Amino acid sequence: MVLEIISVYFRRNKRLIFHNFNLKLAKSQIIILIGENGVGKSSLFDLSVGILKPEKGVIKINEIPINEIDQKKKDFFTYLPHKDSLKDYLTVEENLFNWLELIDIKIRKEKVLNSLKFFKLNNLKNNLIGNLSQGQRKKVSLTKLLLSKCNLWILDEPFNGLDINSINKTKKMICNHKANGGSVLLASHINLNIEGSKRIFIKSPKLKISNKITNFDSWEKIK
Amino acid sequence: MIFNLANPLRFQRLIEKIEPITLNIAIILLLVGLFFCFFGSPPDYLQGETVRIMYIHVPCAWFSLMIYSIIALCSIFSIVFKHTLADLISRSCAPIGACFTLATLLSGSIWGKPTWGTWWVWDARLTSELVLLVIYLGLIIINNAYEDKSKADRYSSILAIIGIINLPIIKWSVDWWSTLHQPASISKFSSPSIDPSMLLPLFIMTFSFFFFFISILLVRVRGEIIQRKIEVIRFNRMV
Amino acid sequence: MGKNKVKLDFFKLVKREIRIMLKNFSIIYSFSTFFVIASLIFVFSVNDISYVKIFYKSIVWIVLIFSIMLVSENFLNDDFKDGSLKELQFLGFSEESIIVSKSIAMWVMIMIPMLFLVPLVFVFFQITLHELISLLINLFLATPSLTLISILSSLFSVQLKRNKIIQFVIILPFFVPMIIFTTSTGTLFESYNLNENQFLILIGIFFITLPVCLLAGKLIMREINK
Amino acid sequence: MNYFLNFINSGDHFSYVLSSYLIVFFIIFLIFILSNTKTKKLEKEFVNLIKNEEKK
Repeated sequence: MVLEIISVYFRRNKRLIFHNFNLKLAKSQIIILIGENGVGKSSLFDLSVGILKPEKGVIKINEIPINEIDQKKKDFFTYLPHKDSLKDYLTVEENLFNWLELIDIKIRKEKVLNSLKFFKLNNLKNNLIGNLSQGQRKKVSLTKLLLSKCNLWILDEPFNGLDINSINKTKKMICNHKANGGSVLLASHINLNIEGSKRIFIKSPKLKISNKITNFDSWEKIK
Repeated sequence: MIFNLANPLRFQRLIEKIEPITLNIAIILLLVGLFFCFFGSPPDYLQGETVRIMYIHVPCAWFSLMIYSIIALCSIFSIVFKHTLADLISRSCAPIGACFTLATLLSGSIWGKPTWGTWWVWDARLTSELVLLVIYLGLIIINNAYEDKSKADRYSSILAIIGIINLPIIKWSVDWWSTLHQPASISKFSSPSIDPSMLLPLFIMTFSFFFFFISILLVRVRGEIIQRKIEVIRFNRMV
Repeated sequence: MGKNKVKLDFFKLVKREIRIMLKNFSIIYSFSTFFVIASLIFVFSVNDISYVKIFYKSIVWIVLIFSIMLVSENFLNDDFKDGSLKELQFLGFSEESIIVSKSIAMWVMIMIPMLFLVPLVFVFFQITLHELISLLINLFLATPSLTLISILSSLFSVQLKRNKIIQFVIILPFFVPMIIFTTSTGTLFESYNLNENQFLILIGIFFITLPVCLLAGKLIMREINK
Repeated sequence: MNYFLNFINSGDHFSYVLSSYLIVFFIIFLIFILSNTKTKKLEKEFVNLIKNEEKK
């Protein structure tokens, strides 16, 4: 199993988000999480990446619990969160090289330029990120996937703001990654389909606060 | 035992029993103490009649430190064990502590006018006490700044832990820097350098202030618990 | 092996911070301009230059503190807004190394313009060369703790949507000891002759603030994403 | 009683001592009353909420 989420219990802002949540992502598998806004998709990603800690339950990546990976996290997964962490006052190229240095990958410049061609960004490589449109920014951050060597991709709303042509390209990229033995976990609030993928619909648990409050820290009762 | 009391509802029931008792004790002690302050104690041979300010100034100063240490302890507790009651207590302690610190500063400055000749001196103890007041204000501000209550509690407890540095500075500033402020007279319990007839009103006033503090704290904690209950009900309605 | 990796990570972070900071040159520019203008305002408001000569240290330090606070707010907010603070965390960099690298970058960013600005102070305030050197050493020793504290203060307020002034209110009391010992005007603690061991005290303050800021910063950084 | 008479006749000192006592007690009673009113208000709100719940 590449990613395993076992009976996770998690609350955010006093709201129960996951109750006994399980998910298994095998090698060369694509899982699409579909749910309404605020159902906890981003929280799930933050949990599986180790930024948030669940109150109960275990999260394992490559059979290793996430809190034991610590320093080597960058070798295990590539995570593209909702905020793209691109600096406005740096050019496209500089942003990518900064990122590559952070994750310890040394690649020749030509290869980076080549990968920029995938989304036809090579004309924009010396533009500042702040001058790009929302869709172009998204494309730049998706280009990171082409450069990464990790097996596991975790993508938060990768198709937001993209045109149809680029969506198809991205889908193709994800399928290629799957064919090469990689696994992808991605979230979407619209019902989309990628061939050969498994779709999971998440709903927030129906909960009501128990009338007899004993401690304010544990006040939910599951219906 | 602490974890037994930690249940806020059980604590609330306890509060409702204790609260009137503490208030009554505080008022009785206050009256007795005031009698001793004005009728039962002689003027000091150095400071004259102004020594009577000491009977309220010193307890206020002690409590300004004690309340801060309570906040700091609760903060450590809430960070380590994530405890609701500790958050409630430290949240409701902060304004009381600020009031005691303000009372200390004002009464001290009134005492300073006839004794030192000025309202204010920039010596180590006064400065650090003023810093304590500012830290209290910071805690109150943080508690009210965040919309999310649990986040505010976490941040204010972190700030309280940083502020612990100030406590030893206040306590021993008179020993480290030989300043204008007199050193503690009652530090050594075996032979305090103070006359018993003056010690008696001081202690009575201290206990009276202590019970006052407890009763105010209990009222505030009760209010906080009720507020959380209201939040629960509102939340329930939303779902 | 593991330790070596941590060290490498740390230098990588510092390099990244400094590279980003050098690209964002407008911060340095506005910082130095603010410094010059604010100290000029002091000079104009005093009128008699002989007073400025006495209070030059206080003026420099007060202006410096406010300019540092203005810069630090900028420094972390950008990172929080575009998500790179979160990125650094999930890539496995420890919270301590993030804070220290940020404050080192900020320190460099302050010290480089300071080297050019302090001679300006020398000309404006008409101080002696000896005083100038002692002021420089003073700045050199005290700014690390200043940057650490101001990074901490901006961590406190990074999530506030309104009312950013809180950051200044809650953290200014912690600048009090720093100001007392850096300026050491001699009126506060008369019985102590601070000029001799003033530098030692500044170093001591740094070694107190470092662990406290790291601990508190770690706690806050863990809280930010919740 | 002697002490008290002396104290009243001490002129300047009398006003200093009295004003400091008044200020300190004023501050403490202020926080006491403020907390009480706040709690009472919350209690009223709570009772109202409970009543509304029962109506439903």
